[in-house]
Amino acid sequence: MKFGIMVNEGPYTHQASDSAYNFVAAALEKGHEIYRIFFYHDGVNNGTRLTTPPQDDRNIVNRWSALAEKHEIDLVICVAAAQRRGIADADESKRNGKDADNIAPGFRISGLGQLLEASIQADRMVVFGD
Amino acid sequence: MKFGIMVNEGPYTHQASDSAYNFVAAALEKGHEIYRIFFYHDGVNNGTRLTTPPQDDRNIVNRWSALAEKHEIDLVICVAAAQRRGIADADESKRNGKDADNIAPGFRISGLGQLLEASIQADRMVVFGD
Amino acid sequence: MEEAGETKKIMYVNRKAPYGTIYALEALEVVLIGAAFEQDVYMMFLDDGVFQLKKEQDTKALGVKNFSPTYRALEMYDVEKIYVEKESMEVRGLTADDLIIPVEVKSNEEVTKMMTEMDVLLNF
Amino acid sequence: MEEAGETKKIMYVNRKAPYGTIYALEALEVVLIGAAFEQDVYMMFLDDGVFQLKKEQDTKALGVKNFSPTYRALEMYDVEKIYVEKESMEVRGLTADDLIIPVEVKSNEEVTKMMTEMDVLLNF
Amino acid sequence: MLHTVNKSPFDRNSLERCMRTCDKGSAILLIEDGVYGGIKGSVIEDKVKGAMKDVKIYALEADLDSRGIKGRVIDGIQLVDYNGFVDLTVEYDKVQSWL
Amino acid sequence: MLHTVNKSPFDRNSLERCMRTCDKGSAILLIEDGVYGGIKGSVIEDKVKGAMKDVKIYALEADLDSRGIKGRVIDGIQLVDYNGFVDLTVEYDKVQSWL
Repeated sequence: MKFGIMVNEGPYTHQASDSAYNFVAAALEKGHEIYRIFFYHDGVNNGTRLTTPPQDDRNIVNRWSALAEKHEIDLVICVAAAQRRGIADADESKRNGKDADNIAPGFRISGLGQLLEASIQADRMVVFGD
Repeated sequence: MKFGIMVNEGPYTHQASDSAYNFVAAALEKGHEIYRIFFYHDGVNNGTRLTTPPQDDRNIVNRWSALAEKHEIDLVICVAAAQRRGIADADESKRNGKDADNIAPGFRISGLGQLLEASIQADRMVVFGD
Repeated sequence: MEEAGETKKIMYVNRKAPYGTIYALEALEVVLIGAAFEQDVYMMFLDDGVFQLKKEQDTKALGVKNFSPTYRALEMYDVEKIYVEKESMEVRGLTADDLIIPVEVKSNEEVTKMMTEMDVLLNF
Repeated sequence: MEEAGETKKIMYVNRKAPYGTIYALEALEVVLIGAAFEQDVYMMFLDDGVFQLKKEQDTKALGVKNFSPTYRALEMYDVEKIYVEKESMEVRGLTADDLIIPVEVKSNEEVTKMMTEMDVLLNF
Repeated sequence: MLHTVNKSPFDRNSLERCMRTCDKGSAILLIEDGVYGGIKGSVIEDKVKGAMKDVKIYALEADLDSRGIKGRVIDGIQLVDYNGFVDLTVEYDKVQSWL
Repeated sequence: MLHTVNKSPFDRNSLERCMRTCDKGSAILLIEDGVYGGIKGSVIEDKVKGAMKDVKIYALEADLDSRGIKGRVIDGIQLVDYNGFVDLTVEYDKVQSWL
């Protein structure tokens, strides 16, 4: 079955990101397809490569990046939500006159249309949030 | 009177940061002293210079930076909370092997002791959060 | 399993008050973008979500943007199926007259039934 | 107005459940660091905060760190004034026997009184 | 002491918790979504009126304005602006934020 | 349809709202802090038992474990792991997350 996932909260503060990750990992193991994971609201904060969690804790961002690479999952960060919260790739950084970017490997920034498309294309849409 | 302020949520998603700003601005106008503003939990996300809010919206990060400069306010971001969430200054970035930093002008990164010190030194501690 | 090109029934479920958090505003942004996809769209306001439609919002003193007039523009985007739960209004001391746009008022029972008829539920 | 060097009564007010959000863990980090400041420290667990002290937490399947053993270490940090509200436990079907450390159980009325006696309240 | 409540009483327990745990002579300030607790005609109105026998209740004007409910506030709740919020934190010896 | 509830019923309204708005034949899955809704001996136990006459209630094992309440779950609530969570989303035609 084809799943679309929406993640509405950032890493560590709310469990939403962990729940989404564990759900996605289980779905993949069962042979399902993840059509797209869309990061919205504070969820965009899952996609910064500048996190350095404590050694004995899980690395939420790296975990998403690794999953995306291994299973070729489309991790999409909403551009409007990202601009409000300071998540930028090289293009966005340049366009907005910033001197740095912070996007993590495996994530891409795109528009809200990607969420709608996932909702239409997927067999099941599952939302994780606060 | 001397105020200590704790801000526990990031910009835009929760109103906590706006409420804290409006409170602080009013306190300064009345001649009170702001001993320190301590950003904890997702509050650390107030201190990224990579935000680009819509033109017709307030710029929460710049607003803090401007207030700090004008009134010499100590804006402290908790280091442990910042590491989890990907807020880094040049030193932190280097120490953690990162290739970029994102801290905004007027903010500094320091330890939780700064929160305790503010609680002890201030006449009133006011907490804004979710 | 959807055929390509098929139209889905999508319900935006709004349960949060405006301004205290950004969910109401960012949900509205989804609805506006979503209009271009020509799906069968339903907006449902439940619980504190009904406060999103309260008349007379004035954000000057707060220093944030008043996005409530945008609800009036939904019609131009062909978003016309807008529902508010009766019980949610009653609990909060509101009636349909308090709302910035005309809506269809549904009982909790009707809301339940409508939800079961959707293809996708997006929660804010 | 405090004199330099004076000791303040500081209460950490914990009202949130563990793991669903990070507040419980990050509050604990404040308490541990705060111990070095040699203030008169009170930890109060109210509402869902009482779940922070539930015995038998096992986070293996969740893949996050189990920080509940740290509450047992509080004594070594001279954090010994630890209180749990009776009514909060009752509502949730808990008793003091369910908790990972010995605590003083206080009624809502006693909690109210204690709060008024503090100099600073830090809320998590 | 001054208590602040920033959550809607229809979604969260914080206003009821606050009203149960504030001593006579203290004050409650409703801010952010907490101002919905001050709305007339709601299911919580009677509890709020009951609490007002023992404590003063204030509500932040900017938060009432933005939510379109300034004209609907329960009689006896006093409106304050941010200056008034600051004054309350000075008048009372400490602040408890019911987050 | 499948309903998920991720909030403590002692803090938020989402479990009660969900139980009021789920049709016969649907299922509720308690996740994250939502699993506290499945605890025995709480003030909400009777309401949960009442809902179980019409809908199946599940709880996510990892969330019960981490909170130390797996041994305290109301009889009749079925435990599932993340695989079971995925299976439920397949079995039911759509998911409503009561955020």
